[in-house]
Amino acid sequence: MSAISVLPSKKTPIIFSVLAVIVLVSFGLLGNSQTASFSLTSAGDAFSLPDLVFPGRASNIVIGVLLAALAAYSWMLRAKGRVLPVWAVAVGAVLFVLAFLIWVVSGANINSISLASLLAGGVVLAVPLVFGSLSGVLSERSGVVNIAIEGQLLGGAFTAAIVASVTQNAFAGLVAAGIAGAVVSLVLALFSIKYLVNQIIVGVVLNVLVSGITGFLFTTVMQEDPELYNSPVHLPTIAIPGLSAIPVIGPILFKQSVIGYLMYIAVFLVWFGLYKTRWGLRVRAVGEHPKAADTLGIKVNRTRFWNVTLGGIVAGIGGSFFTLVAIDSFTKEISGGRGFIALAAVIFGRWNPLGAFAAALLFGFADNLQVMLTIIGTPVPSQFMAMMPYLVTIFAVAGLVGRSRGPAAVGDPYVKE
Amino acid sequence: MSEIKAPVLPDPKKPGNDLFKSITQGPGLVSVLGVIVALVIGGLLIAITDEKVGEAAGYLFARPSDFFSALWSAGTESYVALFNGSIYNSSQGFAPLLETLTVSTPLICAGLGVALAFRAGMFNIGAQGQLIIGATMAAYVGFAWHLPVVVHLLLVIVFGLLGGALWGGLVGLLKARTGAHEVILTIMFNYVALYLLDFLMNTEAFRRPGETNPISPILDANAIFPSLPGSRLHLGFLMAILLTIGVAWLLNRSTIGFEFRAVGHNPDAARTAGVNVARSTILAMAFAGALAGAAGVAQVAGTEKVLTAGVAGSLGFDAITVALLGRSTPWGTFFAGLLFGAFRAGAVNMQITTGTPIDIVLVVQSLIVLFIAAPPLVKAIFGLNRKKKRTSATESIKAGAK
Amino acid sequence: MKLELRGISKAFGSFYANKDIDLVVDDAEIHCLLGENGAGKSTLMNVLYGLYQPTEGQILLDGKPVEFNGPGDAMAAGIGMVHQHFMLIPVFTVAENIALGAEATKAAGVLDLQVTRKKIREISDRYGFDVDPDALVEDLPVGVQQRVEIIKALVRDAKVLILDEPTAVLTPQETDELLEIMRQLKANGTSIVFISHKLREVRAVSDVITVIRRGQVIDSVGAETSTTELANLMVGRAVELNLNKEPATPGAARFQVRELSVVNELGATTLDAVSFDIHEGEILAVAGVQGNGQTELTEAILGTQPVAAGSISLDGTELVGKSVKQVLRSGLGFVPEDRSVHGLVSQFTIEENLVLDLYDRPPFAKGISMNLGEVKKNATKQIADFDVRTDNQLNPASSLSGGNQQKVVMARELSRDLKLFIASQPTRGVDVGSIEFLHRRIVAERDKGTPVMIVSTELDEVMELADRIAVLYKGRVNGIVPGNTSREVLGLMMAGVSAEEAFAQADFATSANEPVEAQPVPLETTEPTDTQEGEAQ
Amino acid sequence: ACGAAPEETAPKAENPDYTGCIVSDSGGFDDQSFNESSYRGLKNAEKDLGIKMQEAESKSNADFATNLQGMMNNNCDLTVTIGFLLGDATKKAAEENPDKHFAIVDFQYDEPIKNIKPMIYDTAQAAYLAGYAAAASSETGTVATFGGIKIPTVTIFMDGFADGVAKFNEDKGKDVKLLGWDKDKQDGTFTGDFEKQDKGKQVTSNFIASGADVIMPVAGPVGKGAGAAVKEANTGGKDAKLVWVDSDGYLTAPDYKDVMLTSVIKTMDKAVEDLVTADSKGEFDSTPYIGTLENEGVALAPFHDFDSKVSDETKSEIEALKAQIISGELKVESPSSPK
Ligand SMILES: Nc1ncnc2c1ncn2[C@@H]1O[C@H](COP(=O)(O)OP(=O)(O)OP(=O)(O)O)[C@@H](O)[C@H]1O
Ligand SMILES: Nc1ncnc2c1ncn2[C@@H]1O[C@H](COP(=O)(O)OP(=O)(O)OP(=O)(O)O)[C@@H](O)[C@H]1O
Ligand SMILES: [Mg+2]
Ligand SMILES: [Mg+2]
Repeated sequence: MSAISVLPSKKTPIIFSVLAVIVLVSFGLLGNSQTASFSLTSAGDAFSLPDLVFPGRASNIVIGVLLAALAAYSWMLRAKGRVLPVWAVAVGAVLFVLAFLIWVVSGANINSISLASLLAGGVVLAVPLVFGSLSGVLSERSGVVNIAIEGQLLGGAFTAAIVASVTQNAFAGLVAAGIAGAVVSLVLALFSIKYLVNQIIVGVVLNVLVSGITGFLFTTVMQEDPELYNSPVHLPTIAIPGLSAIPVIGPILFKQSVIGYLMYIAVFLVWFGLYKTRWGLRVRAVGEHPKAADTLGIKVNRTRFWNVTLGGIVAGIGGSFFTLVAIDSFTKEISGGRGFIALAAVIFGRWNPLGAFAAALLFGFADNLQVMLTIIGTPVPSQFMAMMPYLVTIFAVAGLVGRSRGPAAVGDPYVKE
Repeated sequence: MSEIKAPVLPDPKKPGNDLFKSITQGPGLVSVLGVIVALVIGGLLIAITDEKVGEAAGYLFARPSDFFSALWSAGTESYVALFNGSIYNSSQGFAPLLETLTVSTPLICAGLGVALAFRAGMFNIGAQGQLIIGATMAAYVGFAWHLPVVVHLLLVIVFGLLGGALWGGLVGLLKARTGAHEVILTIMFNYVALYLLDFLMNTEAFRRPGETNPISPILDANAIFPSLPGSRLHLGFLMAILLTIGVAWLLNRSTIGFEFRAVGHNPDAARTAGVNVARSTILAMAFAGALAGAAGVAQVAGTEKVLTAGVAGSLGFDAITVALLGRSTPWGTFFAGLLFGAFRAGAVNMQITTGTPIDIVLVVQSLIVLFIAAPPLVKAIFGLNRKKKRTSATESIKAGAK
Repeated sequence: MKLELRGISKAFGSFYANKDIDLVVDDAEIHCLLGENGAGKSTLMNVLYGLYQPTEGQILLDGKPVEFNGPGDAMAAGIGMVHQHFMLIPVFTVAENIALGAEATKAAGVLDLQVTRKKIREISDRYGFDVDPDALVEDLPVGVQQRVEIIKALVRDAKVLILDEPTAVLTPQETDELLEIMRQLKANGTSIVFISHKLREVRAVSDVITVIRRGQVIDSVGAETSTTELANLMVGRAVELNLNKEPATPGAARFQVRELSVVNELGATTLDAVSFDIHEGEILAVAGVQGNGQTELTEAILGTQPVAAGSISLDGTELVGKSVKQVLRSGLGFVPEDRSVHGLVSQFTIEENLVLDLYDRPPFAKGISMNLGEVKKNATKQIADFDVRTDNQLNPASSLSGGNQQKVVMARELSRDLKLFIASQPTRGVDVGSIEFLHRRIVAERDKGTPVMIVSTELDEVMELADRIAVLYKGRVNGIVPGNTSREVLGLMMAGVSAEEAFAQADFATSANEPVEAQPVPLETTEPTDTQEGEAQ
Repeated sequence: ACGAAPEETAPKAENPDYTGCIVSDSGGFDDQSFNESSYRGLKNAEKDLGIKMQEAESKSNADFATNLQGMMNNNCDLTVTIGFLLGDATKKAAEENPDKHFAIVDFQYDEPIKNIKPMIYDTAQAAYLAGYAAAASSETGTVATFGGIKIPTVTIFMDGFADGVAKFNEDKGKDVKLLGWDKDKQDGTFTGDFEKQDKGKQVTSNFIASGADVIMPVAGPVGKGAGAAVKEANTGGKDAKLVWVDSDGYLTAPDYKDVMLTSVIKTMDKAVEDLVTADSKGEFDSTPYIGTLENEGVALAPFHDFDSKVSDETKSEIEALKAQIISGELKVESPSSPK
């Protein structure tokens, strides 16, 4: 809306210049001369690819020079009043990440890291985040702030565990998780839409409420007879023959649990639904300008209500990943704050399912990388390694993504005269 | 033509009324009714989960009176315990009230931080991180330096506020300069602060001498808020009151607050009116951070007297509820903070004396917040303000169309 | 379709915005609603459209009573409405906006925007609209947005079309086109309820004119009624429609813009070496079709738009590079073109809005401490001075009708000592009575000796106020001409014809016209120039 | 809902006048670690001795003092507090209530306090044996450990484990590698909290991918994530094993008993119950209790299902090491060991 225009900002050129200097000097000239090797193949692959081996210092000097060239190009474009094209920004980001990896791996106790498990593990860590962020997208696109993702994940995880245990049927657990997520959402929808309670309050309170209820039931019910109530049957991992043996991408795309495949399907469906269907058009309209939607006969509050509920189902299913796929049983607070990371992914991904997916993956990768680096042994204290995913997110948001404009009406209850 | 403009009762000034109109519309009565509904539901919940009630339900038909008396006593006992733990009991007198005030202090301070940012148009999920950094700096000054009385405490406060302001201001700066969304930034900064504190607690500088556990030395006596003899209530509560007054003044009577609110509602108009929006954003987040930092000060220089990795507990998140329940007004936040403090203090007693699991207390507390925040629901429950329902118009429309 | 409203009342709390209104709109009739700001016109239309539930009364369509639970019902019954504030979704494309609520779909609810695009093209062809179905609405000029709104109603087969102040944001050409479209629609059997404050167009197009004052119907009259009569009916007193201002007595050139260029973030030059002066005690009107750099010009002066090159000086002080606050402090009174986005904080009270850019100056503040008593006193005074219609100065600005919101902005900006006054669209959406009043205030400011710059797409207004007129075309000053230049010449200049050409053409085309009153003024005017002497070299 | 109503009789109790109380830290009584097992100890005492019992879970640090005050109001004879975080609060309560008895688990005061009994564990001793066993059982020549949060009660396990592995390498001239902990630098791999089990699983998967086949998680419930990872890897053809901590995982985490090589046990439940028994008989003393291999306060659990797979040679070496540690011949040192 702001009609205030500015010259191309200096941000990108400055960032690229700084990155070039860091890579050239810290990673390159002052870096370790040992090699860094990245293995691409893991056991069970159909054929094996050779490891990628980089001489530490030399490679980074080369990358540093390349980044410097990009920075120069960026300054040049700016002088002409233009900005760096997106592909160039992406190339720059990839180069920097590569330089960073070469630097740490060449300087670690063990100079090799498995790229295949780095990526596969990152996807696994991202699964609940992706579902959570889809819930956020669905809800917020229709104009309801969803702070309750954490509660939806936790509720889903708990219910999946108890139902899959009692029925000895993992799919029953999956369905129940969706229902549990929907129930949490219904409260959010009811209070915020019908009773006009501030949406953020309801969300924050719901997280506490779900934490309290699951914690209580965990102690009083599950712990009394874990055999009966907390030994969920697991969803099977389905490997698609042949495809799953492709190095690197095979395990990511073709060797997943049911929920893993559902994740890809859900991302596609939500994206397709929001941008290509009548339903999506209406949902987005309601989130952007409810009054305009109302003047066209669209039931604003009904749309919101169902969307929030649908979001709850999605997040509930995401929560079941904890207890039906990842772990063998439920414990208190098993979601561990991932709902908030998912919320950040929603915004980071600009309320677009694909963007949120990418943001969740970025976070998952950064988190897994951090773990793998502590395993190969870096000189950086573990607490700073643990900060990495968060710092990466801050850097990505502040440095590369910048302003994100949400649905215009998000957070505003719609009341008619 | 006759004058037909009907007189309208002047509305009292409702600051920030757009966001919170929904809650403000409930007058006192509705809020009270809201608490009552929540207490009844909460009581039922406590009663249902009570062991004795469960046992009595087992032979409900054999001796129903047992069931109902167990139900009643479970519910009431819990609330009596809550009251005894938060306000008054016969053995300690009003000591529990002092405990409530103690527990409220950081909630109020951090709540003010969330509220202030909210009024400036930003959702500050970062009170947790700001509190941590504030507490860290305050505690360090408190145990590592040795200064005369008064001066030391003042410096502890100043550094605590500065720490929070730094952490909040950084978010403001990044938002103003790069447009990054404050919700993402504050969530991420919370984790960064947490790990930073974890790291520091594992360094010699922060660990208690001779101790391998990550716990700091106890702060110097000069660095600690004087407390009321026989209770934990300390002067930090006075700080909370002063901060509430200060924030009220800042928001409603100062040019800075005017700018914050203008930017919060309409940054374009604020910019056109000469407000430096970037500066306001940074300043608002810095102030918000400082307030959360004050909560950190209250923790380390008041209640706990040491710094540990868990110094923030869940204060930063409770602060969000406190602020919003208080409609993001300073005094609203203050009283919401007291209410939460009472819950906290009372819940502990409830757990001990009636064996009500602490998780259930969380549940009841959440319910009360929901009901207080939902006057329309309460009105609906009590049949107040019932709108006359219009008959469905579909048929006449069909008749009318074409 | 024949539409009847019987005894409609609408109360907000205890305040009646409509009281016992009867209105009949015949089949294929253009029925105009006329009334002051805040008279209750939009409220009545919102009731008719199902957005508000009437407190009392009945709506009849072709004699049958109907009840609308929402706009969906009204639409289904054949009522379409173009709202005073557009009901468009800025981030959607035109096609998406039009499809919304009545989407054509393929299997499984997949959108088929192709169908919508085709419909848009059909309607565009029929009525001569030029609308790109795939453009984002937020990128479109308001005139085009308006057409999108009309297409929206037409696609839905509206038999009764409500147009709530459709011309407030249109250029004269666009207005003429719209009136033509209305006539076509009427010919096709559509009934139209038309709301406008511009008596000239009201008289040009209406069959019946109903005047509303303070929520009640005053009278229904025919189109032959004179503008003066209409104005008097509306306001309830005699209104002087002609400003009859004294001729300007310009002094020194106090405000100077030199070679000012602005480049937007996409690198396009939106202002190209613009130069002009404004003298003490004169009004310079900047005319032009919207989108020719007016916004950039005013924002560059204010300092919210980065300047690529050039200089702006007020009383010898350079303004380029100063902060907005400094520019305002140096004595600029600034009325932005879009009051709801840039002029007001709609959630703030009227009181607060009346000091929106004065809050940190005496007497409203001392240091950082505000004096709320002064704020209150100021509000009471300004509300009285500018006749802002409100029952409580502590109400949020959003509760005011559009015209009254404009008065609040004008009151604020004119309430202090000014060295320069700039107003964009100073009377957009304001009723005739208030226009008269606001124009007088602007002239009074001029007569105090303040240089005044008025940016308006409203030629009537430009001609009414201007001592000199600068025409902007594609970011350049296409000529500065005297204030009494004819409509035609201005129209040609706004279309890009140079001043000399325009005068020549207009002369040629209308030989019966009054003699040429003025000649173009050279762009590089630096000396104080009397308009009568500013001939071509 | 139609059983018979019970007779109205008072509950049977042998020690109805004695109240034993317990205050957890913010982990709560189901933390699968020291809170849980201390709580179990008091629960057992309640059952076996017929004492009265009061419990309070702390949700945050601010609750410690209030909970303790509550216990004082309820006339607790003995109050057990858990974890170093409660150190200051327990001390204060003890000073204010000199006639009451206290015990604190996993914490020791510089200056003994006459009515507080510290109960601490030289966990490194048992972890040392586990490290040795792990190294001996590793087929890949790589073992691993990770923690929840870097605190001494966690890292002491990792230190002992590291030394055990080193000892094996030294004695056997092997080069079994340890991932996840560098004793010299006192740093390694942590999941960041005691909640995110899936993170624990991912960490463990990464260890396995890096070649480790015996993994010791020191992270409370997060250890279950490690169990899940090991099971999953084994279905994929690996042969990884788990070393549990705190309690005998074969019994307390039966889901993973097939992959449970052994466990490093801290017998807090027994110690707490013993303490209560003594105190209820009026035999309280404040000398610190230090759980060691010698007094069986810490122990290496049986190999259970793996018994046949661990060579007799290894078993006897472990027995020998245990004897050496008990005799003081072999010192297992960790910066986190009790002083
Ligand atoms: N939602 C509302 N709540 C309270 N008062 C309202 C509301 N909407 C309109 N009003 C009041 O009702 C009166 C009529 O407003 P309305 O918008 O119908 O005026 P209008 O005739 O369309 O004026 P304008 O020409 O300025 O658009 C005004 O006094 C306005 O302040
Ligand atoms: N992206 C662009 N590329 C090329 N020229 C542009 C672009 N945007 C604007 N212009 C040109 O710059 C000039 C000013 O445009 P702009 O729409 O900002 O004017 P305006 O008078 O402020 O209109 P409005 O009030 O409707 O915004 C016009 O000549 C326009 O054609
Ligand atoms: Mg109107
Ligand atoms: Mg423009």
